[in-house]
Amino acid sequence: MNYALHEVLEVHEMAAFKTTCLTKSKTMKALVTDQLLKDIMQQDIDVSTRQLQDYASILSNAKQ
Amino acid sequence: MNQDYLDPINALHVPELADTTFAMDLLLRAKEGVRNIAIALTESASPDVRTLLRKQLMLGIAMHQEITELMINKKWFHPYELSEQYKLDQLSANNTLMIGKMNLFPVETNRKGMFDRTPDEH
Amino acid sequence: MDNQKLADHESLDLHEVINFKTLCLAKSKLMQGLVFDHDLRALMQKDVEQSMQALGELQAIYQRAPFEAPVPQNRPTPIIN
Amino acid sequence: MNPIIETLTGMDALSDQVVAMDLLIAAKSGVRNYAMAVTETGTPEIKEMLTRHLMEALDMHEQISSYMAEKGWYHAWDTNEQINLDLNNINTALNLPTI
Repeated sequence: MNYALHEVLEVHEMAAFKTTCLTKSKTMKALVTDQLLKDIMQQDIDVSTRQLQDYASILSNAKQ
Repeated sequence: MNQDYLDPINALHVPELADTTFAMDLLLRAKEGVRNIAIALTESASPDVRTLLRKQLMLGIAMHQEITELMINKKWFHPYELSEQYKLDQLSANNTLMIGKMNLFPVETNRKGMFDRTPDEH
Repeated sequence: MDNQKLADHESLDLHEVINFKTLCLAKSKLMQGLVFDHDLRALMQKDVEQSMQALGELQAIYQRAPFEAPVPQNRPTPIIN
Repeated sequence: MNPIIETLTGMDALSDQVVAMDLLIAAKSGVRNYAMAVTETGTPEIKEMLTRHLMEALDMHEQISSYMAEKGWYHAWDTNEQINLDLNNINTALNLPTI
């Protein structure tokens, strides 16, 4: 599969952003006491993990 | 540059030039629209505002996709062949610069007299 | 909830979106007279219809902005003098 | 927030609020980033993925903002109240000891 260059760059950009988000959510979750907030953060972690897997597959497709 | 704007040679390639420009304008507007609505969504708290904006966001993304595909099909837009795109970019920039240098409206454009006040105001 | 006033910040963003949509509608409508390609013209017409629908819905919600006011018939200051 | 770290850093007054706010800001920039990315792509596969992610980011933003509103950390309808809260938070942040 061949993607346009700007698309790959855009995905790269999102992957970098999401990587920091996921790292932050994972570490910050340990600091939180409120259960509801903990749940939301866990959900964020799950969603971000799935999204990052999507990016990884696109990016490895883009690599020639 | 040919200063005679009525010279028929100038009519060559005008449809392509016009349509690529308008299509590009439509594409940029669609893009800008999606971004505007996304930003508005991150600022809205009322549930019905959010529902409406979300619907329009999806429509905007679909419209953007349609314009992109149309432009690719018509060969007005080459996201996958960057040097093709480069040629188009330079061409339309040059053509538009040429138009920019034209003295298109040599006579007075103030048409206020045509929209004058109602008769009984005199 | 549905008839509640909007918050300040969301009203301001609605203002942005409405003005943008208005300009888009005007452009797509007027440019249809200038294009040559039929497909492009059809797409512009679709954009006009969608924009009219969208603008109407946005206007309806915009009426709940905290700074809403009665709308006059004409623009306040005429440029013709 | 964890009481030990709280007392350690003097952040007891801010607690979970900072984390929630950080999450809100991340969700907000996420939505904006996605809107940018989605309008830069033409390949249907990538576009669909990014649109789906945009919707998920919107859900997250909605969830975290309503959570914060419930907690009284976010006053969408009362600008004055929000300003008071902001000023309070600014002071707490300014008075944090630098370790």
